[in-house]
Amino acid sequence: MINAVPLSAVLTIAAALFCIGLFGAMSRRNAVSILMGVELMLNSVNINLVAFWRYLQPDLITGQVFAIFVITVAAAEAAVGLAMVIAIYRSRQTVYIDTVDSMKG
Amino acid sequence: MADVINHVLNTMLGLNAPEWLIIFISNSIAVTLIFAIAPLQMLFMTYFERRAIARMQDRLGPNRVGPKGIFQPVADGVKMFTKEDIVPTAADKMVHLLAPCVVAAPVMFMFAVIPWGPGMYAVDLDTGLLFFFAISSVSAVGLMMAGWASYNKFALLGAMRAVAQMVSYEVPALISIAVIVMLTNSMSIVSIIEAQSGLFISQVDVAGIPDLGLGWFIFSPVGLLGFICFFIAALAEGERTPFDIPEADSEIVAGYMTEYSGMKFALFFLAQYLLNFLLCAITVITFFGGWQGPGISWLWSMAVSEANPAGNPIFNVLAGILGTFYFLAKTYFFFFVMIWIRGAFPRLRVDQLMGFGWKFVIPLTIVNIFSASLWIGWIRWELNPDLAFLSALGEPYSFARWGFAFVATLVMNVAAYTLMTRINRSPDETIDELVADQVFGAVTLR
Amino acid sequence: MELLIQIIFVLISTLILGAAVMVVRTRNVIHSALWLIASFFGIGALYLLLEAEFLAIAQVLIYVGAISVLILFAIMLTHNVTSGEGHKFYQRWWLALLVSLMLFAVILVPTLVGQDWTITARPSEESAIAGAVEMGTAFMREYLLPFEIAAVLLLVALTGAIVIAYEERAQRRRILTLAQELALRKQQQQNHAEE
Amino acid sequence: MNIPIERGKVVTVARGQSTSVAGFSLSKGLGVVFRHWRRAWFEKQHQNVPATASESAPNAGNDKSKPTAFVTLEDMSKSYGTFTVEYPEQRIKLPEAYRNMPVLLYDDETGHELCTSCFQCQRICPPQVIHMTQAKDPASGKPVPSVAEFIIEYDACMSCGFCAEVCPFDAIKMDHEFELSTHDHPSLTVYKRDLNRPVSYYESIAPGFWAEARERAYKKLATNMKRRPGAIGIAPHLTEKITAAQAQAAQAAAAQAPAAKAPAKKAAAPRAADTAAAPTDKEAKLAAIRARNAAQKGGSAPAAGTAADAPLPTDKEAKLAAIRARNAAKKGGSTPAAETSAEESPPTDDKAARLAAIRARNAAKKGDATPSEESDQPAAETPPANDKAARLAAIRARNAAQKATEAAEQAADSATSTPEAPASSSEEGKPLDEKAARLAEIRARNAARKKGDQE
Repeated sequence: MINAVPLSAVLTIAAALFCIGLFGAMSRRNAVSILMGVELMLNSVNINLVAFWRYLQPDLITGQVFAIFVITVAAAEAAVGLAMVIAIYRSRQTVYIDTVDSMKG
Repeated sequence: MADVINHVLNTMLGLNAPEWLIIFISNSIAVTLIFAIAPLQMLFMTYFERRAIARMQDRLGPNRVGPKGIFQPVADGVKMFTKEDIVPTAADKMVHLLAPCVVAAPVMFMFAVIPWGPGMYAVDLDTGLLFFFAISSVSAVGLMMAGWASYNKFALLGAMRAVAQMVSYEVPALISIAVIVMLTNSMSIVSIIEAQSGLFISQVDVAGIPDLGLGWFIFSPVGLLGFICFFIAALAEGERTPFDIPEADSEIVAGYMTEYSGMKFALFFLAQYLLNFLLCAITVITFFGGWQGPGISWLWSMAVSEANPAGNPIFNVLAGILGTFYFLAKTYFFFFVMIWIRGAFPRLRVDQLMGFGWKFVIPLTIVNIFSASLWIGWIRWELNPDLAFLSALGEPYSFARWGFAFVATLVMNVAAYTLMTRINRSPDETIDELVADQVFGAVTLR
Repeated sequence: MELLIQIIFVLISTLILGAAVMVVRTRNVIHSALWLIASFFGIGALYLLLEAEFLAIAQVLIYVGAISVLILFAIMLTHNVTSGEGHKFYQRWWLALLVSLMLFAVILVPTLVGQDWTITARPSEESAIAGAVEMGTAFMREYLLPFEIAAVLLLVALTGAIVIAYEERAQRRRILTLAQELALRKQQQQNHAEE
Repeated sequence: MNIPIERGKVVTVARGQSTSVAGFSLSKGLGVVFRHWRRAWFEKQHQNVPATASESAPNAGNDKSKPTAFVTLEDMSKSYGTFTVEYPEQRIKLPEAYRNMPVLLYDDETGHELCTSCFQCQRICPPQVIHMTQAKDPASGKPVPSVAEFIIEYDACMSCGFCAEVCPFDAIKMDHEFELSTHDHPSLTVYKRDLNRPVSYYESIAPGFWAEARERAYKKLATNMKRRPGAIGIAPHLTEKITAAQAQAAQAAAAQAPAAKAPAKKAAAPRAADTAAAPTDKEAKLAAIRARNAAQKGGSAPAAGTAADAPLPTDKEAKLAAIRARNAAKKGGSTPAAETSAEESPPTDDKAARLAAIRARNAAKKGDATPSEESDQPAAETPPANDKAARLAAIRARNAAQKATEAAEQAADSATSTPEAPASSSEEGKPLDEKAARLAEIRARNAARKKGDQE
């Protein structure tokens, strides 16, 4: 895989994914869609980590270990985020973030 | 599989085929075999289930189509093909079409990892077991898609219940399998089976034990408790009674399958039966030694393999046949146990199901992991010199250590089981109140 | 062989990027969630291509098996059918597009392509660390502390999520057994009689 | 162990187990199911109905041809083995009270249908699917206690069994035949020819019921057979056979000329006696029966009803006719009820005319003497019209007399028409005026009674 595909190709893929995730997170009004955008960003980070491990440091397992940590953090974040979304929905009957702007209640 | 093809092409026929051609041929043969065997298994399983459950209820079961009703599944299949495929107008067409595929495809993936006999496996991933459960969780997404796309609130409710049940019972399944991975130090299914050779005493190489292929993990208390928890989780994962709430006819019409008919319904049916088969297969592989059995190791010693390339391929075939026989016999015995349980037990309510899962099975598996770690510790670790007094236990991997570990873990597991049953009684009811408690109408059965 | 790998790589990257674009663009939230699952699959395939086998399977197990189901549950619990009102995007969504494009084209690509990475040749077949065994030992040795912190993080996150999302039912409907019911009714009659 | 459970009362049943360890009762349940599974392969819960006592061998359960019945145990929880009855090959013996579709019965020996078309079943039938017409005596046109055509719409019949319960003559019974599906719908409207079943068949499927109903059915049949001229009451498919047999019997009776009196007397003997004296071979038995019928018919058959004997070629016919005429006259004089005499034996032509004339005169007299009797006429008529009613009655009486004379000429030619011929138009014409006369007479009598009540 190393001599077939240059590292920069894999990194550009990850960067593109990151930007798409960023756009998704910034442009959507629905809270769950924002969370999806964040998930995409985290995944692109993971691709970078694995690519660096594979191309630069195949001997050290650090790359994969950190990828696993990123996955756990992403899972925890998704759980808490969605719990908050549901709590907001239950109190405000809406999922659109721009309407949820007052600190009261 | 690849070495057999290599042997046949190169040594036998003498044409030196390139490496990639051999791999291509062996893999294509494996894939076609899987795609041929899986539906056949499903057909036979439906027939087997209907006959067995019929006999349990004092009736005959299908015996009209073909001799003894053998062609009944074929008739069902033809019926499924010819039935009109109705799609609700308000349904989400694309997702409605994709859902059965997303449910059925992972089941086919899981077959790739199942070894049918010694050397008879499609691919030997060194994380085979984890792959098996990872792919099985994908079908939960398919269920959700089916429930949502049918635009029918019963289907949605059924789908949510099914997914909640599958996800929440995956936890005990994975933890009880983790015990086996701890015992065999590897997640590759082939090595798990190979670790279960020998006679009744696993993980301890005591001289003089003939390799009868009976060193199954079930014979250790850790394996026993793991088996009980895993089989309960498998019942829930495969939506068998007493956990078949998602498509229980009485409650939610047909669960997520309500709006499907014809071929798509058949796909759901296929996926469900094959998942049951695979869960029985994994139970057999991890706790009952897959294709291990008396006579296999003797045949395999004379067959062609990396260890002795000069072997005679006939023995490959013979060992394969015997191995497959053992594997299928054990798997169908467990499928019979599933049917047996379906014939005997009533269905659990959703809250009972979840409570049972989280409050009974998962704590047991955690205790089981603890006792497994003790088991490994006692048997394998060299002793720290200053703990001299423990040297009485003998050398690592010795029989004395195995005995001690066996007794200790047995006591621990049994204590955990009784503790769990006692804890799970609702706290405010003593035994007598439980007696006064009406379970079935006006009569208290104690 | 290289050509084959390149073709596969191109296929997988189109799957990933295409699905990601669809996640952002589709109107229907459910469809965007399903496209997200497709892109997770693509990423899993990419890990396999990069020979990180355990990570690929973990990705499939965790992301596709658990997190996407969680997202689907969240969408269905909050998806009121009258969600049609209001546009899916901010009015000034093109500004966000501009920012992300700028980020991608101006900053990231030049740095990545310009860099001459010192690719180390693959040392030897057997030392290629891909399996779970090395990762397990790494977790227990060098990275024990982050491992424990991650565990604590997960615990905190899950209990937090439960506390937030737990709907305090005012009067939980307990399933009374017949004896309890009879006792309850007798009691009610008594205090009724006392009044 | 059956536990008496009153409503709302709590009963605890101790099963003798001390502790209730979870998992233990689960395995007990599995044990029960496994025992059922194991024994279901070998045992059956039903056995063949032993046709004869000797045959009640235990392994009779698997002989597919004979009907099968369930083995009922005292404690059903002890019953093991499959209870499936593989329907087309194995069949359960239907209980006696099983009822599917009504059928008509006819006596095997005499071929006479038990049904006297009393219309009870037609009235009671909830879905109104039974339709029948009463048979007419071809000679006198009078109704005969036998059914001409009997139709049941099997597709609408709900097998409720009301007709069988209400029938005073046990003529219609519920059958056990349930494989009645057909392709063409019209065939479900079943006519008498297909409805008829011999009594022996009904006796085979419902012996108990027939044993109770046997006596009164045959007694009534005997009286009805006497009132059926010629071969009217005989089941259609047996008619030729029976009539041919009667012809032979008549010849045999004639051959033993001196014993003419004996058969008549024997005929009067109660039916039960005939079966006892049955000669050995069937042919001889049939001949004896036919002789008895002929004699019996001869006795009761009115002069007009000699159609049955028409085919007699020899002078015997005249002698027999004479005997019959004498009996008819004797019978005609002695019968008390006005209707039966008129109906049963229209005496020689002049008598009918004379009677009709007397009646006409009374009606006329009644008509003008009592103006008040018009009150029972429909309210529309006013009192001054009473003479009109009288005149009407007179006109009718005259017509009746005239008709009676015509009837006399026709009596001769109607003798040649064969008995089976459906009621020819001439017959309908005749009974009309006779009915008018009777009507007038009835009105007259009512009026008289009413006047009596008023004083």
